Amino acid sequence: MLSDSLVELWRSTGIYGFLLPGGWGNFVMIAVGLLLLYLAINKEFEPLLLVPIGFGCILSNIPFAEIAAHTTLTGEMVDHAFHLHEVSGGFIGMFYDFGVSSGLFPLIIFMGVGAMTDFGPLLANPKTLLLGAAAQFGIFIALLGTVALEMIPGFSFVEGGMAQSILHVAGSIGIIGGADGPTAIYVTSRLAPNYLGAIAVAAYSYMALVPIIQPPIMKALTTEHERKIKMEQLRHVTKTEKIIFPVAVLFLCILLLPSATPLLGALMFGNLCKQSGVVDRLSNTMENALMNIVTIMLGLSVGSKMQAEKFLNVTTLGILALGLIAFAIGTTMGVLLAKLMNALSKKHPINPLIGSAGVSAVPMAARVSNKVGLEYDHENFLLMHAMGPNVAGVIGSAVAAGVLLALVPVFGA
Amino acid sequence: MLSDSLVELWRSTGIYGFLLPGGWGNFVMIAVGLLLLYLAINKEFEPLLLVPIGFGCILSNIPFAEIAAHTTLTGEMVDHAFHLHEVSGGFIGMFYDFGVSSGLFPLIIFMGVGAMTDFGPLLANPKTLLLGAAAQFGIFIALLGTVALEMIPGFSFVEGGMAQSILHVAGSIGIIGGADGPTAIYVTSRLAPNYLGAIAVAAYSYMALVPIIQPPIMKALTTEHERKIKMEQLRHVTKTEKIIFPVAVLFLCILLLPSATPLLGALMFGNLCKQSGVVDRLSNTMENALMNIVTIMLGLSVGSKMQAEKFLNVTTLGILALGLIAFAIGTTMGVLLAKLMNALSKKHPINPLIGSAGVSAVPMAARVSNKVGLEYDHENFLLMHAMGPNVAGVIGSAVAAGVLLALVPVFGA
Amino acid sequence: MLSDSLVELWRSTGIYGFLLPGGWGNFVMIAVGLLLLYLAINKEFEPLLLVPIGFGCILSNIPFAEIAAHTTLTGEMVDHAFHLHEVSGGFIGMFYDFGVSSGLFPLIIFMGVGAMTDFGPLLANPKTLLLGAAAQFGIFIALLGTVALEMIPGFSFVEGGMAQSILHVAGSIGIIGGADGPTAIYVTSRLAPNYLGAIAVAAYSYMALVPIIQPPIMKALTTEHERKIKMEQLRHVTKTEKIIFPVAVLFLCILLLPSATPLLGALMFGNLCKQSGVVDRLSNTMENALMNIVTIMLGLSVGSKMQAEKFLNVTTLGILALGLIAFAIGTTMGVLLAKLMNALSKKHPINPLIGSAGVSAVPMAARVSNKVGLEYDHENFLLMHAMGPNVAGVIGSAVAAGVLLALVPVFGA
Amino acid sequence: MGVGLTITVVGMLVVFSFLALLVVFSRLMSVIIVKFFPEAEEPEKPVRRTVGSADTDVAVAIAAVKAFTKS
Amino acid sequence: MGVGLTITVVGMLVVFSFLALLVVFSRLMSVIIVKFFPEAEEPEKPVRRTVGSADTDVAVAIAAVKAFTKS
Amino acid sequence: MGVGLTITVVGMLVVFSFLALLVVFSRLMSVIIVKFFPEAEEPEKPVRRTVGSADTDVAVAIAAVKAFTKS
Ligand code: NA
Ligand code: NA
Ligand code: NA
Repeated sequence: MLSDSLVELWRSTGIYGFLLPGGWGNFVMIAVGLLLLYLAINKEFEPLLLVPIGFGCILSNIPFAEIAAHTTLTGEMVDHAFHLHEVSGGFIGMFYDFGVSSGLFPLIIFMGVGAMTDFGPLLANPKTLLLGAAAQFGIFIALLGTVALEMIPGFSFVEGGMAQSILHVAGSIGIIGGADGPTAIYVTSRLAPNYLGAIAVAAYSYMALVPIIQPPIMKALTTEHERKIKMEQLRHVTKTEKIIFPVAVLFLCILLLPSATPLLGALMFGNLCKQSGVVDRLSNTMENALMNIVTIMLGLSVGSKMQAEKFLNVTTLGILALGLIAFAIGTTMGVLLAKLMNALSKKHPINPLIGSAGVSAVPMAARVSNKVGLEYDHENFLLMHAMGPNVAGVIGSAVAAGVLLALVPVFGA
Repeated sequence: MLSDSLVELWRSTGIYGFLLPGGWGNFVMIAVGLLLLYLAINKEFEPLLLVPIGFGCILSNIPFAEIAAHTTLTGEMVDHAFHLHEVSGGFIGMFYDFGVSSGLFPLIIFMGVGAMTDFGPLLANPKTLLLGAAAQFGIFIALLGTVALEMIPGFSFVEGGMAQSILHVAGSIGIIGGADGPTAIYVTSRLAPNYLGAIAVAAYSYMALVPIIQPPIMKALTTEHERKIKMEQLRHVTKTEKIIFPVAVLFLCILLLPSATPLLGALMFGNLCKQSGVVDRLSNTMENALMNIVTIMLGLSVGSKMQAEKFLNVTTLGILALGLIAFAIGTTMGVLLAKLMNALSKKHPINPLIGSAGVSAVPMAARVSNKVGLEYDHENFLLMHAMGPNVAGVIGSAVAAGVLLALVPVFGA
Repeated sequence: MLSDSLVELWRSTGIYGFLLPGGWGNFVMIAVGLLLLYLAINKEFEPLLLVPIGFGCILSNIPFAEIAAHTTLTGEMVDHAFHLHEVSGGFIGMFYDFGVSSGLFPLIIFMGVGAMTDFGPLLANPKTLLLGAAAQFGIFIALLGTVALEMIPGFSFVEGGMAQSILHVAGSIGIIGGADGPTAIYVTSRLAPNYLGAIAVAAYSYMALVPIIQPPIMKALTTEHERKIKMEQLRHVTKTEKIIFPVAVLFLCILLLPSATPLLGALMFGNLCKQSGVVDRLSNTMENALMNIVTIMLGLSVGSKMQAEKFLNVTTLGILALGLIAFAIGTTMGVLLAKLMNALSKKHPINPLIGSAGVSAVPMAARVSNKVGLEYDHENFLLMHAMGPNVAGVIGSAVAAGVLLALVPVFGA
Repeated sequence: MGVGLTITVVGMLVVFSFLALLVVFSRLMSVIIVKFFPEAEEPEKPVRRTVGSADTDVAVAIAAVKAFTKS
Repeated sequence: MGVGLTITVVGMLVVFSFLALLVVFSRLMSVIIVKFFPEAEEPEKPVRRTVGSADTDVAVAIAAVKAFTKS
Repeated sequence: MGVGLTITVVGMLVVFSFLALLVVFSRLMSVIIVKFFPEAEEPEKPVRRTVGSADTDVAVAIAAVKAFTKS
């Protein structure tokens, strides 16, 4: 009896679990989770996301604990009514089911982002919107890269039911180049949920690495003279403009691209609440309590998708490579378009260093523009100028996401 | 291929959607949503509710975006267990399903309202409770009016499966006269959910319009002498009374009207938490973070019920008219009862201007009483006196709601 | 018609309901709920939990109101998709279904507890961990006691489908001795949900009574000399140690006892967020807004399990008796082990009064150690020394819970 | 229409009875409490506050005040 | 690969058109607003604040400041 | 009863082993950290704060303090 009990207990230990076939994978993933925690805590790489993601990865790879198990509803089906008796499942699995697979969490985060965003610098210099457009090239280049990789024999993103079509994966990988976490999670959870872990980790990692990835590209593409361009001081933007702008963006989106309206709608709802000034209770809650709660649950959920069998795979390397390419190309195109705009029009010159901020990665990319600028002229503060393309990048990647959500399900059917 | 793609994209634009049969209705509703935003932001009409409702209305009427789509649970049914794989639906549709159709959100708001309410002025002068009762007449007159309107040939609230019976609609429209948002939403979501959009909008609009609707009625029914009546200073109310009162109200409600206990129970739970002083952590959260989160989601959900086919209808005009009548009659009866009480008992005179505060619409109606009073005697501050009938009106309309929820399903079966 | 209506209304009153067969039970339970409110508000017995539990008990025993009714999902099942039309049920019943039966709420509370806990005193003097182990004896003695009680003819915890096996009840009753609310609720909701009301009430009541239960035992087992033992000042603990400790505990748990990882994982996630210092936004939210929201809903849910037919039963007396025994034995073993440790090693003496803090009941039990210590030497502050075994007790009872969750379902099958 | 009238009559009857009973009860309760459980003349307990940062903010601010004003 | 290219072309087209339209619109809006609805030279309204304890905190602190500094 | 005893014995065994292992581990960890990663004598980093209004409150209050006390 006692020995039965001990045997039973032994068979429920993690050590026993790791020694089962495939158990080593869980062990490795737990180490990866630890690595994320290390980077988040010691290196301060996007800690708000990587701490929950890393911890979620560890918890979800514990043998027998089933913390990432899907929800089960137990009850009686009578006619058209399901009388619920019990809800069960792993706690992170439930967060995932109701918050991520449903698309709720990234949208709620977007409300909070909206409530924190000031479109003032963009409105003071609207042409910087185009820099936010250029930087989205990275998304589509990575999409093409994914399709190309899939042609390599023996390497496949879709085999084994991992995705509905290569386009579904390609769109999701591409969106890493959007450099916007909630957008990446929203699109991937819709198109290729099996890749959610790898893609979210890649997106947040590269966003954390923006200060390392971007400066060499920015310097390579610009002359010292260009880097020293001083931009005109931004004009004062009235409150009315700031109130009308979010509504206007939403309207353009309604008319042209309804598939992007959940993302842009949530963003602009948060922004309107902030700018209107009449519902500060609500906008404060959106950017604080509500956003923090959702960030915790979203991070853990994303971590729970870092399952050994899906993550410990050569495709993950592919995702990391393509994501890096997407970031690099986005940065490049942003800088190049700024140079082109200067070439076309001499008045109101643009410092091309702010072009790189168009990838989004708010506010990191704008800070990088500022920092590189200061290296060459320690009185040239580019931060506010770079905030324009920076927030334009958020709109740009939401638009790109809308296109992907509209076309991929049709062509990848 | 490229042209296919562009055609595909064109067919997913909002412009294309608005041009489809019935699409104009969505366009009009988006304009209505904009109007609500304008009133909320520029005119400060109940912005905490009308900003989310207006934005929810816009988002829910976007063609193809399906933001208000109901939740779908995908999975496997095995014996009595439903193994969930995925949750899908529009994000506002999910808020509606889990928060409004379930009745949760209005009840949580009521907790917060309870945590913000001080029944002190009511306890100092309990007979003002009767003013809160008189003002509920509006509810039942509007109910009768709805039943009468239904008899007009060609005009119907129930046709096309819009409601279970005319009584269900009548009760829901009547409750607009309760001048209490969460009560109106709770009752309507139970009795006639198809009318939730119109009724909630009417209720909040008239609550915002209280400073315009009430003063003429108050002045017409009172003499200048009456308006100048000075009331005795309110006595100090002890903490013990404030702690026992919410429990006592709940008990009376348990004994006499269990159907009102979800509403009054939630209200008194919040109030007891506040008054007891031992769980301030909880009562602060109820009136701040929790209430704000739920207000955002509730407002968006109510907006999502402003669907073209249900709102752009002559019945909406009927609802607006009946709601206005309900408000006017509630105001009238409150003032008249105050006059009657003065006639019956000479000591402790009541200024009839506080009678109008019995409709609830906390704290707007009490402020209106105060303001009108000051017009005639700039030293006669009625605010605290009017808070008595004002909070009594909340109890009164919850009781009326209880009666409706108990009788309508029986007689309207 | 009018009389029909009045009869209908009379049949829906609480008075009528209490007079129906079995209705007196609801009435008694409402009185019990009131008693809990009285203790919470007037005597300040764990008010953060007992106010919501007491109120939940009252609301859930109101005749006809069905506030604790389970959730019902109404909709259409098409292939593998359930298209939801409506969610209904009592509002507290829904909190229970989605938050307690799912295990979510106690785990979220544990995150908050983790974010509030400082393991510093434990790290400064690790051998106090053993005191936290000794105090868990109470759990297993109460488990044995439950099995023994079941043998009394005519007395049964499992009859009438109340539990799957006596072991399921025994484990749940035993866990009262863990003196940790969320752990007790988590284990009971998994093993014997029908006893959730009685067990949670017993657990929180005894935690509130710690200042009355423990001192006599502590004094009986120690000499005056022992009570005056001065402990060495605690060394400074570095931030690095505090960051690594939660991860280390989790790892030990992963290797040895995965069934305890949901509880310890949530606890250590909260603690790591706090100690890392890089995600203060998140840890603040965990210990404030999120924890408060969940505390409200959890308390109401637990109260809803105080149903007359399940609570007004001689088994409840058994639970209360066994719970008290568990507390007393836990206290005893903690003190005795401290004495034993002193006997085995003369250097670094331990004041045995801190042994009692090993039962957890954070921070009440540590305060009791401090208070009793001061009675005998008014300069001997034991509070920080007692915090070591106190938080060790939380880990200890989570480990004990893990063992129960691993073995009971196997042996009680 | 008949049913509507019935509900109206019953409804207002219940609303008035309920609130009238509440008037009676509140009066009774106040009389009893003021007579038998008078409020001790205790110096109003400082309102308890939520655990959290707001408290410390004020503390910080007041500390700052003191620091600045001492000199 | 063909489909991928198509999506790329269409996608960048849409992104650019969308943001270019937004440039035009923003300019237009700003011109109209600045011309027809100029911001009144009002003394910047004090930012509204969440109802809650934070307000009173500041009030308390400022009251303290005044009290301390008056003397 | 037998099963109950078994669970009791196994349970206490596991609880004690687990916490005893934790004692050993904690000691080891502390020794290593204190020896190899001693805490730099850095001036304690100011505690990070939640983004939000509370910060600005204090700022406002302190600004007020300065304003009042300068004169
Ligand atoms: Na972007
Ligand atoms: Na009312
Ligand atoms: Na314990």
